[in-house]
Amino acid sequence: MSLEQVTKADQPATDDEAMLVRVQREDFSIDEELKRVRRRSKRIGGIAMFLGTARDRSKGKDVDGITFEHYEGMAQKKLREIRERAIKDFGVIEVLVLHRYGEITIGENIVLIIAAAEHRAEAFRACQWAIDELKQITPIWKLEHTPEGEVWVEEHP
Amino acid sequence: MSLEQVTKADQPATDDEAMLVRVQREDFSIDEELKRVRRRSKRIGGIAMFLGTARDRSKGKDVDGITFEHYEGMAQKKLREIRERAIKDFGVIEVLVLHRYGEITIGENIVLIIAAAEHRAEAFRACQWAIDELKQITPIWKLEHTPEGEVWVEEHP
Amino acid sequence: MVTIQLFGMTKMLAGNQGTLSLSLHDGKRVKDLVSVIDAAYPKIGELLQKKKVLVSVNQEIAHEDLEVNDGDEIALLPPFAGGNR
Amino acid sequence: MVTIQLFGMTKMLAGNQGTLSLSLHDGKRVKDLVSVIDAAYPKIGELLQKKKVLVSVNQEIAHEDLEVNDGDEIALLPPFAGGNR
Repeated sequence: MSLEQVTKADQPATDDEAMLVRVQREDFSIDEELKRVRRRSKRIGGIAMFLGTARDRSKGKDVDGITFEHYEGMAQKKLREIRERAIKDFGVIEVLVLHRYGEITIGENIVLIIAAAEHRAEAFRACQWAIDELKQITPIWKLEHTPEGEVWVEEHP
Repeated sequence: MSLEQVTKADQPATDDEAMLVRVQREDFSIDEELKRVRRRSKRIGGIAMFLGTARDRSKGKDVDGITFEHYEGMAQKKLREIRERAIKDFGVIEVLVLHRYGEITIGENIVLIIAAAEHRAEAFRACQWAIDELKQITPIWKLEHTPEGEVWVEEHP
Repeated sequence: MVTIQLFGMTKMLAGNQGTLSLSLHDGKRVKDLVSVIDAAYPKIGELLQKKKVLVSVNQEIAHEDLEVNDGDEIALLPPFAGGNR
Repeated sequence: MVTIQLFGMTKMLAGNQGTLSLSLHDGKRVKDLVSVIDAAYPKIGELLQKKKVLVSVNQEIAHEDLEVNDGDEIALLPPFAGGNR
């Protein structure tokens, strides 16, 4: 653990910022995550969100469940980079990036992006960029459980 | 009230569909609205959402609060049209459109669009189209309360 | 006699009345309605001429040549402003 | 001696080991590491040659010419699959 992280953990004032990028096993509430984002500014007028959920089919096959594995440390680092670049490059006020790991039941939440801006156009652009980028650069892997067995999914062959 | 509406109110099975398009005074929970959408299909994998909230500034002026007025009947009709066209034209699984009326405090929710699809690209397209279209065709008016007085806002001069 | 629902700034321009009741003598089209409103409320009339305020008949935006019938639901619609941009 | 973290299909291909411990004798670059892995686990080696599996050093994707030092955090990264499309 770096000195920066120790300092952050000791300062409740910056707790909110650390909570805006997370990789966690537990499910999350969109209302609770929205609260974290919204209390950062009263200037927010447009919030675009993406929620990825576990579908019961993938490329024509039935799927019974999914297990996500992540590279602890690097995954968080990449998600922090995505949040910072989205804020800087798209002129939005705040961005939250949250991904679950472990076993996910069909229908459950997997990933959440919240991009909050003054106006909706930049919120949508930042949100869409963030989820596209997340899928490109974040070391998270997906094992699909199907009636024929388990398959590590290659979304980017 | 048309026969169709009477029939719908008498059939709890279709209650969910009626709840997917609403104009209401009360605030709403995004988690609760997501539940309504998600229980419509297990094939949902990507959900794009737009939440419009009351900003404390508009075109350089301070805003203390907003009052929304709507044309009861026509507003709901236009929102139903938006939901149906979004589903038909963008190939998404389900769409929810919800708008508040009455007095809105700064920071509060105003409008929510949820577009749920198998994949995220069509969810984003449907969501963005729906909020753009809502602003074009829905008879809802906004009175901004500013330190200098109240102003009916013309977003589309 | 037709009843016209007012909203937003048109309600304000009509002295905060929620509805207008008007008699149509010289024609039954939307444009005739606009003439009658223009005579009684010239500020609303000006917005109607400029198409900043639109007329709806039975919850659809109406062309100026549309005929208005008894029992039609008529409203004046100022520029919409749903949610925030 | 370097320790390499494995994930997803590379862990599976190494017999479900979470880490590999390897000695680097003939050079200290990423490409030398890849050669040693290729000798021990040819299926992983093939994916590394095809760039389907990437090497990260200190949590960044590493070029094959990068030098590996004691204490570096090394991992093999199969194709990512975050969330659903």
